Amino acid sequence: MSAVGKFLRKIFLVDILTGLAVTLRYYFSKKVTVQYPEEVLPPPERFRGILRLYRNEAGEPLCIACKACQRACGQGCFDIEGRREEGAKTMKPVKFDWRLDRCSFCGLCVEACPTDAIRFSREFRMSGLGRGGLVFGHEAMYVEGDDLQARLCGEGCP
Amino acid sequence: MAFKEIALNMGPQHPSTHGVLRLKLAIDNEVVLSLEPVVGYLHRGMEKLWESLTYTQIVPLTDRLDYIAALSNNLGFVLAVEKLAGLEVPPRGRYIRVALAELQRLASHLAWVGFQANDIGAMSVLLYAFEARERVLDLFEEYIGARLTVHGIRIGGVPRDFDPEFVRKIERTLDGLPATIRNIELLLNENRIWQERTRGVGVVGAAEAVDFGLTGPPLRATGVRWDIRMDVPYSSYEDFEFDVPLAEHGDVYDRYLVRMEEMRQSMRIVRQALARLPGGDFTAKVPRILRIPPAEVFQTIEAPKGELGFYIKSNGTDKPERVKMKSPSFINLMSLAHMSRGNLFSDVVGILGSLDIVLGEIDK
Amino acid sequence: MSDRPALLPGFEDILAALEGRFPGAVLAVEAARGECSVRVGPERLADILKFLKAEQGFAALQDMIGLDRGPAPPAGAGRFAVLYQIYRPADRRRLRLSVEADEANPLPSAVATWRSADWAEREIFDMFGLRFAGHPGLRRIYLDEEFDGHPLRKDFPLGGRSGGL
Amino acid sequence: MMSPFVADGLIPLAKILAVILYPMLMVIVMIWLERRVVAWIQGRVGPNRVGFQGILQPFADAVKLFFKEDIIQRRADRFLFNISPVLVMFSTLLAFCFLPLGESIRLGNYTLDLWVARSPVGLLLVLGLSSISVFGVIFGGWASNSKYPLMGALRSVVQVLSYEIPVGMTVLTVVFFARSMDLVRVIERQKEAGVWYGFMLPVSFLVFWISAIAETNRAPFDLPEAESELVAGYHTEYSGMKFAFFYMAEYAHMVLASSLVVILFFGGWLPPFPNVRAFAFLGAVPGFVWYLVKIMFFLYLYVWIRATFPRYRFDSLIRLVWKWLIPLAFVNFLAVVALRYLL
Repeated sequence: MSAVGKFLRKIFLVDILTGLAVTLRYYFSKKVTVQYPEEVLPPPERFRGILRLYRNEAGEPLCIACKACQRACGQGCFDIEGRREEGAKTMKPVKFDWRLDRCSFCGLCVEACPTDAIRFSREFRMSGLGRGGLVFGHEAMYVEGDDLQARLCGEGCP
Repeated sequence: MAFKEIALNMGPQHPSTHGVLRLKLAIDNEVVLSLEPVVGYLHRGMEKLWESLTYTQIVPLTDRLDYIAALSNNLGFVLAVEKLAGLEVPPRGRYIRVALAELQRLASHLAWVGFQANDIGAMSVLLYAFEARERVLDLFEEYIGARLTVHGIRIGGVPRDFDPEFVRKIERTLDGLPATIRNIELLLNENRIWQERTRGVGVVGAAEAVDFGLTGPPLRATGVRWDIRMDVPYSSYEDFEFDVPLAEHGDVYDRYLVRMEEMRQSMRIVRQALARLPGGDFTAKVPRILRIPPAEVFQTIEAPKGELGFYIKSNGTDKPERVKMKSPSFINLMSLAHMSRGNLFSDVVGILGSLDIVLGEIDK
Repeated sequence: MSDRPALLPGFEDILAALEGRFPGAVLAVEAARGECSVRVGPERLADILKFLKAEQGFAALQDMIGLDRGPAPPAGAGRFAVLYQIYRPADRRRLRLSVEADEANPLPSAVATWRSADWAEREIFDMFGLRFAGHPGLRRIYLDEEFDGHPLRKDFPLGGRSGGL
Repeated sequence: MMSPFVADGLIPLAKILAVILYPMLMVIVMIWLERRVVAWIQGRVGPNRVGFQGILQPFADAVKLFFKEDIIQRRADRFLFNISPVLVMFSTLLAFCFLPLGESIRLGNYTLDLWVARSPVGLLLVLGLSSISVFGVIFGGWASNSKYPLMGALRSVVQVLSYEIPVGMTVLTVVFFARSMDLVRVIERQKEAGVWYGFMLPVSFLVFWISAIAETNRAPFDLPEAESELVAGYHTEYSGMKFAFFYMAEYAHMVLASSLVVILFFGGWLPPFPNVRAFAFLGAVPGFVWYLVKIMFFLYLYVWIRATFPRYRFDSLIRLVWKWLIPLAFVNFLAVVALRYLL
């Protein structure tokens, strides 16, 4: 653009006014933020939240204590021991510890599990009041939703 | 009267060092005499850790290098492992990877323009850029379940397929982005204050840039036409048409122009990748225990920050004997001292921002 | 001369030029997966690097990599090695130069040839303890000055040492 | 009818209280306004939890700051460190005494005029007082005995002093037209002239407004407290109520500058379109309301500009004033003088 054009634009503050026009448009536009505790954006279906153990339709635990997840995990989050009762086809986990504080939610354990026993839940409220609360025992792996949050926080939460 | 310049410490806790970096500055009434970056505050010993993990277990750790562009780190490492093991990724997997990598570049540049504008004072641009970036991260969250530490590219291909509905969702998101980028450009490009703060600041010549080993947008801003996607195409980049934005002065303003144009090119590539998505499966068969015979390889990709490279030496077991990551930010940061000598103290903030460094990648 | 496996186009002339200028410098050549790695002795390393940059057009040093083959290296190879990844923009050729190294006699620094070698060499010193003669300011880059030991050595415990810094 | 005790005792006392409460009230409104407007411009909602739509947020901030630990640097110069917030606050509040907030109201035989003091050199006093606050900034930065506040203070000195020259010059053109330095007189002259000076002297208004922004250290000239460079500028080392003083003083200074612009260029309490018969009914609304409406517009403009523009660099800021604003103000002054005598 010619030098005169540039000078005129400079004198009549064209760049200043276009800038103000943009911010004015945003001033009247719809706001993008939500009021978090009241409105919660539901995480998508494949969301990688807290790991949970699941049961089949009949209600028995799917986990056969094969330690595939323990081997797959690079951070050493799992500590599993299984025992085979006599007459049972598969082993059952006697001890199943999962350390939430070491987990980086990479998903290698979920992919390694042959029976889809361990899967990501869509729970993202993971804060707790002490490190103890962040290590999950076997039955704690089945706790879901709000009571999971209550367990994590101990008595401190609303 | 004895002349004594102010020795100033900028960082490691400082609002505009983008992570834990300390700059030892010698200033003579706001003019920078000398500057020495001090790094290592975020050193986690990744390379040592990698030597005790299997190849599959290393991939999620690469998310944490350049945590603004996790997918690019995944892609870089995974391509090196596949080249080492001679694995062939099916075309559909390669196209999905290109789409993911370019979306990640878009998100990384959006984060960059937000930080850069905020460092120079335009605080609203930060919010506009991050709102646009959130839309791209929502795509990653829908695709694989995580926004930042995505772990969305695996050895042999990609973890999940692009179903048609998701492809339409990506296209809808891409339709909305140009408007936001246009707004940012309206606020900054012609603005006299922005030009005053960025034109002729932190200048570096083409020859110096090559000698300093600069790569990525800071190098292309000096007019040097290097882009690994064009020069040494990987993951079928040769199938896509896109042009490499260049500038000529090599100052902060030109790096801004180059990155803004790169965003548009990335969107163009993603659309082409989605339009011509080949059929077939999206990942190769990879043995559960991946053992790689002794060999070494050096593979680089065009990450948002510059040329990201991985050198891997295997010893026949399932764990690498040595992995070395070539970090673009590490090398770009080296030239900060040269670029900021003679500029003013408040320019150092602008120049540091224009290099788009990430400390996770520098300190490893 | 050592065996010359089938090479990719573009490397023969470089090797021939190198051989011509520094007879006997090239100890071994290894080409695989589209890459070429040349082993050279440390004696005339500085001139070789200058020659490659000035006359052979290797304008950029992409990366320098330190290697530790462990306290008991396999036969025929020393413990430490330093690799130079260099890049020639003219025909987009990448070459890897590997040099045997050890703590006793430091390698000539490449900072005079490529300025990007500055921090790369500091990192190798920090992680492996290999010194570089002629480096403007060779000191640790990540760890603190008083930290003793070099973490990336094979005999350095993964979990680190208790106590100390 | 009005006993002297009330006329000379209670009412002045009430006015003094009003002069202290008025800026405080405006500061609270400003804190809320700034956080909400900047939030809305950036596509977010802003504080809306404490009280209705976040009205009580400023009080929450004040209470928080009140209970925050008040840290003084070990080797800080204690006296200067403590005196500077007071200096900044005091000089700004004092300047509010001379601002006429509305026309005089007749109560029986007693005229209640909405200003504390009226002096023939009211304008000079206000300008003088508002530049005393620079000392607070300098002592604050110097006494904190740390590098960032020192640099913030040095920048602030040069910036405020060089921007007082264009302010002085443009104010001269107004005084030249109004033939008096008494603020009330200036408004009355504008009423008689029927046209506000902002429209008769557009260049003066523009230069005055830009310099006013620079003088109150507000974006895009907020270099002394540039977060991204100097962490928080001259009040980095302050905390608790001392920081609150600096924070409130900045807003009070903004209200003062807006009031000056409104009084000098947009006819204080005069209703808009004074000489248009059709809009005569606007006169029914009391002057004070018009004064507030105009001030709120300029305060909104402050926040709008802060949310939009990047920050000037120090040398470009100084170049702007010495190469552009001062010559422009000077030429404008000559033009006004020439025009005044030739017509």
